[in-house]
Amino acid sequence: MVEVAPAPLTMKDYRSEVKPVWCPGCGDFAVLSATYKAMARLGLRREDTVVVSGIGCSSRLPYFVKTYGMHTLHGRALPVATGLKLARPDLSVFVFGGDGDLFSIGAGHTPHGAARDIDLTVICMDNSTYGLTKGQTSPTSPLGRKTKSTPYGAVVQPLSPVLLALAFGAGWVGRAYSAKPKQLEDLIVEAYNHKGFSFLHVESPCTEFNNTYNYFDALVQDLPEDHDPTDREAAIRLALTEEKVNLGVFYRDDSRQDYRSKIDAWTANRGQPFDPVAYLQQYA
Amino acid sequence: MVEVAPAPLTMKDYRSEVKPVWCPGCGDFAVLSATYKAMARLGLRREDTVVVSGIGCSSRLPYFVKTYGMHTLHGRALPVATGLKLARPDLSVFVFGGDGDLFSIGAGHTPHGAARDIDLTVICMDNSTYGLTKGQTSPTSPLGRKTKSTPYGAVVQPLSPVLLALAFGAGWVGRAYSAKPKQLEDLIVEAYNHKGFSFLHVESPCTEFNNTYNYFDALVQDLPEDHDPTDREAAIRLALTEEKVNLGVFYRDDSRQDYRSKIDAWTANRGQPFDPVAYLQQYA
Amino acid sequence: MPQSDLVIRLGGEGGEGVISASDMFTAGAARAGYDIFTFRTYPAEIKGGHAWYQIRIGKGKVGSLGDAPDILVCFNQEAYEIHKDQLRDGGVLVYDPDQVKPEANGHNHKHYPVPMTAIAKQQDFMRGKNLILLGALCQLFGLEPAELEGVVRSRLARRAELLQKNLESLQIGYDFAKQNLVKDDPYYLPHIQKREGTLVMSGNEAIVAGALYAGCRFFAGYPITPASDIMEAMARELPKLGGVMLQAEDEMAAASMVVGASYGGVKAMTATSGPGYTLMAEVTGLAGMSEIPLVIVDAQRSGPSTGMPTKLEQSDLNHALFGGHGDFPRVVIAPGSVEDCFRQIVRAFNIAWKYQVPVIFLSDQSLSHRTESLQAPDLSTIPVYEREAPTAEDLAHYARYKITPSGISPMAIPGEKNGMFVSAGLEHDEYGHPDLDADNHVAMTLKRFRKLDTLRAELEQEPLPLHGDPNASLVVVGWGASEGAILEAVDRANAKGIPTVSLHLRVLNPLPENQLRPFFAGKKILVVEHNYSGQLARHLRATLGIVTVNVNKFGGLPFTAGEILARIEEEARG
Amino acid sequence: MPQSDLVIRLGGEGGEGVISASDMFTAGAARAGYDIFTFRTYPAEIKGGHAWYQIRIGKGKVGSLGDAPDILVCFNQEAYEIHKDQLRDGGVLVYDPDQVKPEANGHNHKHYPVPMTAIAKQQDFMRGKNLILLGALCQLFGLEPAELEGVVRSRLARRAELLQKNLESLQIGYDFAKQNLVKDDPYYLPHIQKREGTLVMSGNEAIVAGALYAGCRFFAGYPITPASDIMEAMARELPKLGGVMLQAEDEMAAASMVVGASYGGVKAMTATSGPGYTLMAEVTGLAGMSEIPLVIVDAQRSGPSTGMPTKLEQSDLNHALFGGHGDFPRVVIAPGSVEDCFRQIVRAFNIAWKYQVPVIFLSDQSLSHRTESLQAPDLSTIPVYEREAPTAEDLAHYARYKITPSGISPMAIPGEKNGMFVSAGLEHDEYGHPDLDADNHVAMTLKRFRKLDTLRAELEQEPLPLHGDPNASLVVVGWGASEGAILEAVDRANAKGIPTVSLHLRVLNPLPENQLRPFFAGKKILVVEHNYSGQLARHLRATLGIVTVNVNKFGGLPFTAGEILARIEEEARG
Ligand SMILES: Cc1ncc(C[n+]2csc(CCOP(=O)(O)OP(=O)(O)O)c2C)c(N)n1
Ligand SMILES: Cc1ncc(C[n+]2csc(CCOP(=O)(O)OP(=O)(O)O)c2C)c(N)n1
Ligand code: SF4
Ligand code: SF4
Ligand SMILES: [Mg+2]
Ligand SMILES: [Mg+2]
Repeated sequence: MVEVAPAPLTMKDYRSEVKPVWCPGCGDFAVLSATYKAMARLGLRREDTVVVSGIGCSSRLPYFVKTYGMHTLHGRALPVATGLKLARPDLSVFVFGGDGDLFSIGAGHTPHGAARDIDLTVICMDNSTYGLTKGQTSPTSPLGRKTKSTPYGAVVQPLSPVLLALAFGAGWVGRAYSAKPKQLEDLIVEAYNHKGFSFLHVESPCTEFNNTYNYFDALVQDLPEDHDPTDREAAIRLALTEEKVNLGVFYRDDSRQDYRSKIDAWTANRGQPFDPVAYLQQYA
Repeated sequence: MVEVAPAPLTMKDYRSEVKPVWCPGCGDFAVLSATYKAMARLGLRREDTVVVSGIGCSSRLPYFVKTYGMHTLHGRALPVATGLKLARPDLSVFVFGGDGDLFSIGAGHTPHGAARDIDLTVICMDNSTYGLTKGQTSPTSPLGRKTKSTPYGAVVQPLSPVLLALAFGAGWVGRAYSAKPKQLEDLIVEAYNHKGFSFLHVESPCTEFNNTYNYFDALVQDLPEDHDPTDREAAIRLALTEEKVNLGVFYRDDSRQDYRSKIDAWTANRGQPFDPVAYLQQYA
Repeated sequence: MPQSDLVIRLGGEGGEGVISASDMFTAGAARAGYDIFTFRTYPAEIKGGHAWYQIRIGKGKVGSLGDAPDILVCFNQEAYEIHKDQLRDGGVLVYDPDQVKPEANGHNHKHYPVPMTAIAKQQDFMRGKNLILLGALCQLFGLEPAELEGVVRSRLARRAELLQKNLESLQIGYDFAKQNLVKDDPYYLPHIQKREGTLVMSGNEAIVAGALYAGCRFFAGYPITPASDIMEAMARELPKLGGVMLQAEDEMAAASMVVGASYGGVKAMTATSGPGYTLMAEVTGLAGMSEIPLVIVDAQRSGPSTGMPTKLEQSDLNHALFGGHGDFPRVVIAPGSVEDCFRQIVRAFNIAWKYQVPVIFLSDQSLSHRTESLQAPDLSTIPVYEREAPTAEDLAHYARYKITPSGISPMAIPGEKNGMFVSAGLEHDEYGHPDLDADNHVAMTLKRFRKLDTLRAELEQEPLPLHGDPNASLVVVGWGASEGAILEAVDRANAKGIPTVSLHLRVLNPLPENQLRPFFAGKKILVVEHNYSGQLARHLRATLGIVTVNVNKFGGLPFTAGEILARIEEEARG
Repeated sequence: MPQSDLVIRLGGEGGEGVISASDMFTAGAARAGYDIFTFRTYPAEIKGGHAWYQIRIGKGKVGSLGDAPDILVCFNQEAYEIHKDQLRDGGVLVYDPDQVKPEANGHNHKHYPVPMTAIAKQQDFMRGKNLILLGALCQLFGLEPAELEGVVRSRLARRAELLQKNLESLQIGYDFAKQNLVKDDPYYLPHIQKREGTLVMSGNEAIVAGALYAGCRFFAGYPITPASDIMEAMARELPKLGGVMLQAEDEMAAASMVVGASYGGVKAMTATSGPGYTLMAEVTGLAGMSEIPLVIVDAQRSGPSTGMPTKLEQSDLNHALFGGHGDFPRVVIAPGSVEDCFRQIVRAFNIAWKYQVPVIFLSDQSLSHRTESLQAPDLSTIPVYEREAPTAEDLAHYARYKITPSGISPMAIPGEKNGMFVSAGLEHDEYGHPDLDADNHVAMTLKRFRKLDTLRAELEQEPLPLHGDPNASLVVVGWGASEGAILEAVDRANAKGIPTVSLHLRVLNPLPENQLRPFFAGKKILVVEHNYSGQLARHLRATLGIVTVNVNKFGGLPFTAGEILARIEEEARG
């Protein structure tokens, strides 16, 4: 019998039968669509791909993708994905989360996810608000912003996801914008291709509670041509001082060993079968 | 009747009747003693001072100080102290925690504590291990270190508390070393005097499970003379690139408004009494 | 028989005006002096999806959402399909004929088409659609349009042009109905007289009002449906009172902050729903162990896990009673109505501060957002307690965790010169010093639990909250939001000659066992709950050794009085 | 009567050799072929503070730590003060005369001074102090010094010089006792024959062995007393087997990682103690809702809050049964002994994987670290289950959450081409798609709980774990670590003519109700627990409607058989 190579998958093949529930114009549509395209470009096998998310508008994304998926708990997508990827290194694992999910309730996991350097592609869909709970401030909301939870204006300085990811030691850090879908798609591809923990920050406006398209349209720019993405110090300096919103690859360290490579190097004889009788004999 | 001014308190007055339970030589003794001295120098009124901690060897500290104190939960000292200081701005509130307490289980609170900029003095007693649970790796343990939980060597890159505090936006960041008690004391005084969130990282060796005195003795140095502690970028660069262990004030922003100043500015008429009848009338 | 109340249900696409039209109609009816009771349910979707709203408008207290609706208002075909079978026999259907094609029906439904979309288009003011509908409803069912006008005016006070257009649309709808629809049904609002002192509030609003009254001056929270608007109201109100509201990074932080504030002597609370409340269990244990007052509102929603965030369920009682490792005392309180939200949250603060224990306040999704009309509470009947502060004698050699007969130890707060102590989550002696001795742990455990005994003795003094025939041998036990439906069912059962009494518990732990044991003796005990497993029933069985008949509903919608009545009748027969 | 066993207690300053001397003596006795059972308790302090260790050495199974010690070994005066009143009448005191000044006593205690410090000083080898003591103990009570020599040799195999000095000290101690102490007491180890196949293990070690046998290849944890060494052993063992152990940043992360691994089809677990387990409640709910196998070991310690980290308590059952919001199915298992740790953890994995539910394994501080001798389990009697994988037919139109009569839906894992689905913590339909419809929630809730019914039916097939006189009308119900003490008390009661039977439950939820109801009928039911509130008793009362007599001990120390016997006698009289 002759094996016929299957036709390559197209973006449509990654679309699930569940219709997205987002509001018209929501930035998350662009992230979803870029994800379909990136997956097709990467030629990911759908059954070997898992999309993990927490809870939030953005975290509804797995339902709309025709791969395996997990819609977990608010803030816990990263540790769930960590366990999955460590147990099943053969899988491609994506993590999608909101700014609240990854930097508020999940803020304790993000530094460790980055420091561990497990081969995950993490995409933070940042709308600087809590979309699903209808518009409170989030860790990335600007000073002074009036919301339902800050009727007199926000008094807490925003956290910068890109700066934090860099400080935590992530090996690949980039930023995209929902209104620049092609670049977004390219960056998802690049983030995925990085071996180890990659963190893509996406400015993804919430049309319902924090419509920032105009704001970002005026502020985004590509990273300076002369930025050397292998220079962590430069990347951090950029993230620290930016007045404009830079898009592109802030940092990339292709030389590092990810977690898996390190643990595989420990013991040559990994993967012996368990011999219970011999094991118990140590207690004899 | 003539009011006689009370004699100023001395370091002994801050010592409680509970005897420290740490192992001989533990770095935490130095932190405790520097705290007594700093409190005496600052002339803190004991009844207006609260020392809050989480759980760990280091977090036993409040029991040994003759002020108010709270020994809370592993990782939650910072939010507890936040609530206390916001409710009682008249109090002096200190937070003591281990590297595990503040950067592992409490890692989600530290960025928000810093970003909020509430007037707390946070002291991280870092021994790069979990002392109380007898020597597992902690978030600051170096790569390759063999511990009970990493018998083949640690594969996770350590987090840098100083770098992180800076990235989170803390307004005062410094580092001390238990074996340099005078500088430690001075830095506690300075951290306290900063209005807003101040973060002092103390290298405080665990003689029982991770005796690093020799290691640090060889590596510590004062921050370069020409370091400008008001330059956040420079502070971050230093924290990022240090091969030696720099001691002193990394960063200090005296110009900022802390959380309290900001919220006090919101409404001129804060502090009206509650009129329940009038309040309910809005629903009539 | 003249109607003493009307039940109107409105259904359509979420975000398309169903909720706001319903809100306005409710407000208009309340202004006119009617008693009202509402229920709303949202879709799972962020935007869109099916939403519906039920309003019961009556004369004299209406405590539940009624049985089958008398009037069904459909914004679209989906709403019609979903609700048509629930409309009562002989009921009225109001609909937009461009959106809804009703079938011929076998239920004698009366059909009134109101082409709201078409008329709005004709007026070139699409946003007037809802007002057209409301105008028509006023005409059809006898609500003075002036009342709705008042509502529109107060909502759009600052937008003159929009206001004018809205008022015109209202009038057009009214006129349309007058000229084109032939009223041929018995449904009219009853005649009433305007009353003074009536408030219209939601459960969440009543919780905020009560907490502020009880002295709450610090709030930390994290957004979650259906509790978020408690936090949002606190954000607005507390600063005016010199207090602070802080949105925390998560629920563990929120509860921890409350513990910090409370240790500082400031009354404080947090509010959340199931997923957040689960995360607060460790902090609750700390409060129990270190005897720091803690008030947590859990506005329950349908679980487990993320579950059904916008749906009603009462399935967090188990966690409230038993969540968290180790044995520690805690108090659980559940309000029965919007007014009760006010009273019980004050009680929650009183108990938390008097007994220095965590108090869990179990509200639920239907109470959170339903509105009820109520008489302004007589505040002179609602006392506010403070902590027991140490006396000079206590302070001479202050022991924070002094072992006392009541279990309560006087609580010093920072600033008190001779009261210094370290609050401890570790086991400790009377002075708060670490102490892991067996006898000490036993003594301290007994001391902590003795507080519940002292409280129980206090609660035994209160009469049991009974309704109906106190001598009946059939008792309906309930908790939380279903009170109105249960009371109505009990009244109807008694009217039908089935002697029935209800017991609607507020304090679910500790229970007034000395009263309950004799009360329950010899009775058939129905326990009505919105959950699968019968959590209160289990608690009662374990505590009192009784046998219960469990009446459970757990699809996410509230009991109607009729459903409960049916079970009463069944049990009375059986 | 010749002693069939000896109970030795050693007490002194933590970190000063009490624990290590005791460990070596235990190991020597086990090598000699004795059955052993140990209990240890640590101080609260990080270093120092009082620690003690009890060893029971016998011929034939010893399942508890015995009543009063026959022999008390005191390293310092504090130890003497704390323990002297517990030494049995006529018992033996061994002590360092430079540290301890015993009083004249009225209990006929025999005193043997062993100047271990002085002799060690004389030898100029202070580290030999313990060995001197051990040598003396061998001589006094008849343990072959060759056995201890073997222990020393294996521990110091790689440090020749130290080994030599240690062996010398052992001999010196032996000789000292022989020459200077006049044996004048009846306490001798019984004569025995060496047996084959005996293992000496702690509970934590047995859990690790069992988990690996069950197929566990992923572990994530966070350090906490007394569970940390499970994690540490996994860190050593899993990499060899191609598995992974990860120290997480906290317990929420650890449990989440296990859920992730488990979704990936790899058997996985975590282990913690009360404070950490409390933090895992939300993840447990997720596992319940999204039907992902989850095994959590909770090595209970004394609570609440930080409580007494080094002390025994069984007070997390409530949280295991009821922690977390919402109604979801979960299974709770508690092992009764070290050997049972092995068997029951395998069962925990089997149930988690067969039923796709969270399984909580409630061990406790005493089981974690006590050592017992046991026969190597016959592995052919311990099956290992796997998940039910979808068939080709299932995969033709795969429904992950298919509603089935058993409640179990075949579980696909990534890599399976036609099995793609999204696991959901949100309520969902059979395909895993979000669905907040009332009927769907009802159907899904019933489906999820049906799994417990199916499991219950399976468990009903197992005979009840009874011991003693099956016709007795007095039953002692217990769970967890107290099994040995209960069995011994039951044997002694029956020997005394009080017909008694024990029921030591392993699976605490669901309960085999059909067997338990008739079994309990007409019996007096004592429920023996290490907690204040009687958590198992409450569970039994609520589930079965029985009346219980609660026997509780909660100071942090284990029941002795004598204490339980006393309560049996009291109840038999009463
Ligand atoms: C433990 C817990 N707390 C709170 C919530 C309620 N909640 C759901 S999503 C969300 C935040 C949403 O913000 P973000 O993560 O930024 O996602 P977005 O909706 O903006 O995409 C919150 C607070 C929850 N589901 N679980
Ligand atoms: C929720 C919870 N998890 C785990 C523990 C156990 N525990 C106590 S202290 C500690 C870590 C100690 O490390 P660190 O914070 O660095 O303090 P140190 O003892 O090193 O000073 C742990 C894991 C606990 N008490 N509570
Ligand atoms: S609320 Fe905001 S984030 Fe959520 S779907 Fe709507 S636009 Fe998007
Ligand atoms: S274990 Fe380490 S950190 Fe803890 S008291 Fe001892 S030396 Fe200090
Ligand atoms: Mg967001
Ligand atoms: Mg540490």
